[in-house]
Amino acid sequence: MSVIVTATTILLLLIGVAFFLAGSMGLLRFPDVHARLHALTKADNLGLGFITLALLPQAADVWIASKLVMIWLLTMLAAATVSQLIARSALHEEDVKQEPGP
Amino acid sequence: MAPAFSALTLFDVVLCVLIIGVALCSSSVRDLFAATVLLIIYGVFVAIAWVRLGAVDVALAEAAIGAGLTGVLLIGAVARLKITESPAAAVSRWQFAAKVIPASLGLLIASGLAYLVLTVEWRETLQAPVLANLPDTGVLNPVTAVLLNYRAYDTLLETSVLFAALIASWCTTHDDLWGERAGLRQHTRRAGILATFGRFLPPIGLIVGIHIFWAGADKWGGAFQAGTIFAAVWILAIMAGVIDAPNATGRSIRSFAVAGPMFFTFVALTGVLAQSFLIIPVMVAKPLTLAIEACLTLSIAATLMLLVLGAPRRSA
Amino acid sequence: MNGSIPFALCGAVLVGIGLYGVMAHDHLLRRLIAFNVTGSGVFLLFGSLSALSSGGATGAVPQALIITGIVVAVASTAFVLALVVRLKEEDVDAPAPGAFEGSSEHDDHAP
Amino acid sequence: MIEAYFFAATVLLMTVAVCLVRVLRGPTRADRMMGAQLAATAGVAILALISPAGSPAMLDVALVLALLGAFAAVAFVKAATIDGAGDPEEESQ
Repeated sequence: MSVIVTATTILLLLIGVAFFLAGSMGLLRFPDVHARLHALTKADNLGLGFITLALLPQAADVWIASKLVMIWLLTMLAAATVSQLIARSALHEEDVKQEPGP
Repeated sequence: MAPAFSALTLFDVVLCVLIIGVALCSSSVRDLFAATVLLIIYGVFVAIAWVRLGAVDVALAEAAIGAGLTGVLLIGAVARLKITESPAAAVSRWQFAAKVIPASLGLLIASGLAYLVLTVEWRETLQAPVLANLPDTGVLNPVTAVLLNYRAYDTLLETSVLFAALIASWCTTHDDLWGERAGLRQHTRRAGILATFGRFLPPIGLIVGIHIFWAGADKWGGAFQAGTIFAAVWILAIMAGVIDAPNATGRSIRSFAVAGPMFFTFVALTGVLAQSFLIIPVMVAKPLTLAIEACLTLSIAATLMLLVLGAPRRSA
Repeated sequence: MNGSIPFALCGAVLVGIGLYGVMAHDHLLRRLIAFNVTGSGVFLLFGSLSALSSGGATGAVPQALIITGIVVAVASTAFVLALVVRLKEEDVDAPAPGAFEGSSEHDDHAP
Repeated sequence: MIEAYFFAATVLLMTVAVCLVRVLRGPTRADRMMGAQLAATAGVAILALISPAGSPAMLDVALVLALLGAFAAVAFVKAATIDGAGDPEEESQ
C-alpha cells in the first residue's frame, strides 16, 4: 500500500517538475509575448497543481492538506488574473509602438 | 551517512548561487525595469533562504515585504518613467575607474566578511536566557517575546521610525495637492478582471493576516508580518478601484497610524508608575502584549499602506 | 560541517555586490535597489552566523532584530522613492546634488 | 522521501535560473514581468516541497507568497496604462 502511495507521489512530482521545465523553456524559446504567456500559464497551473497533488497523500494531517490546496487555488486565481492583465497590457504596448507618441 | 544530507546541502548551495546570481544580474543589467524585476525575484529566494535557516518569522516578513510590498513600491515608480536604459556612455578611462574602484572595494569587503565567517569561532548565543524567561512574557513565540518584551525599546523606536518616514514622505507633497487622496486617482473597468480580483483577494488576505497575527503569540508570525499583509491587500483594493485611497488629513486614518506608537508609549509610561520605563508586569503580560500587538498591527498596516501610495499626485 | 555556512558566505558576497552597486551607479533608483541588496546581505550574514553559533536554527534575538531591520529598510526605501519622484517633478537635474542627498539617506538607515 | 522533494526543489531552482534569461533579455516589460511571475510560482512550489523537512510554519510562508506574489504584476499593469492609474481592460473599449 505505502509503496503504491510513494510511487504515485514520485510520479506526480516528476510530472509537476516536467511542467515547470516546459514552462520555463517555453518562456525562453517562444517567439512573442503571447506565446510565452501561454507557456507560463502551464507552469503556473499544472506544474504547481501536480506538485500539490504529489504532496497531498504525504500530508501529516487534514489542516496541512487543506492549506496545500488553498495555496494552489490562490496561485491559480492570481496567475489567471495576472496573465490576462499582462496580455492586455502587452497589446497596448504593441499599439503604442506602432503609432509613435501617445 | 544519512543520504538526505547530500540532497539538502545541494539544494542550499544551488539556492545560494542563485541568490548571488540574481543580485549580480540586478546590479549589472542595463535596463532599470529589469533590475527592479530581478529585485523582486531576489526577495522570493531570500525568503526561501530564511526558511532553510529555520527563521520562519523572518521568512514571513521577507516574503510579505521583499516579494510583495517592495515590488509594488518600485515597479509602480519605475514603470512610470519613460526612459529606463542607462545611456551607453563612451568608455573613457575615468568611467572605467568609476567601475573598477567600487568593484575592488566590494570584493575586498566581501572577502573580509567571508574570512571572518570561516575563521572565527562563533559560540555564544542569547537563546538560553530568552527561553528561560519565556514564561514571564505571556507569549510562547520567543521572537514575539524579544520584540514586545525583552527588547520592547527597539520596537517602540522602530514604530517611531516608521511614523517619521511617513511624515517625511508627506513633506514631499506639492502645496496645492495637500488635502487630496494619497497617490494617483485610481480607476478600473467596472466588474472587469482587475476589479473582481480586488474584491476576491482582500477577504482571503484578511483571513491569512489574522491567522498570522494569532499564530504570532504562540508559534510564528506576529504584528509586523500581519501588518504587512493587511497593508498589501489594502493597497490592492485601492489599486483595483474597490475602495478610495485615504486622505492624509483624515482623522480616522491618522488615528490608525498613531494607535500603535501611542498605546505602546502609554504602556511604557504607566510602567514608570509601577517600577520603571517599559516594564510589562508578569501578571497582565499576555493580555497587555496582545493589546500592544493588535494596535501595532493596525498602525503598521496603515503606515505602510500610506508610504507605498505616496504623496497625492496629479495624473500626467 | 555546518549547514548554514553557505548562507553566511552568500550574505558576505551580497554585501559586496550591494556596496558595489551603491557606489558604481549614477541612477538614484539603481542605488536604491543596490541598497536593498546590501541590507538583506547584512541580515543574511547576521542570521546565519547566529545559526552557526547555535548549531541549529537562527536565534530569537537576531530574528527579532532582523525583522525590525526589514521594516525600517522598506520604510526608508519608500521615503527615498518619494524624494526621487519629487526631485524628478521639480526638474532638478538628478545626478550631482540629488545623488548625494539620496545616498546619504540610505546610509543613515543602513543597519 | 525528503531527498526526493529536495531534488525536485533543486531542479525548480534551475528552471528559475532559465527564466532569469528572459528577464534579462526582455524585450518588452511584459516579458520581464512574466519571468517574475514564473519565479514567484516556482518559489511557492519550492516552499511547499521543502516544508515537510521542517515545521508546518513553512507552509505559511508559501501561503503568504501565493497571496502577495501577483501584487507586483498588478502594480505593473496599472502603471503601464496611459495615466499610470488605469486598467488595461478599460482602454481597449
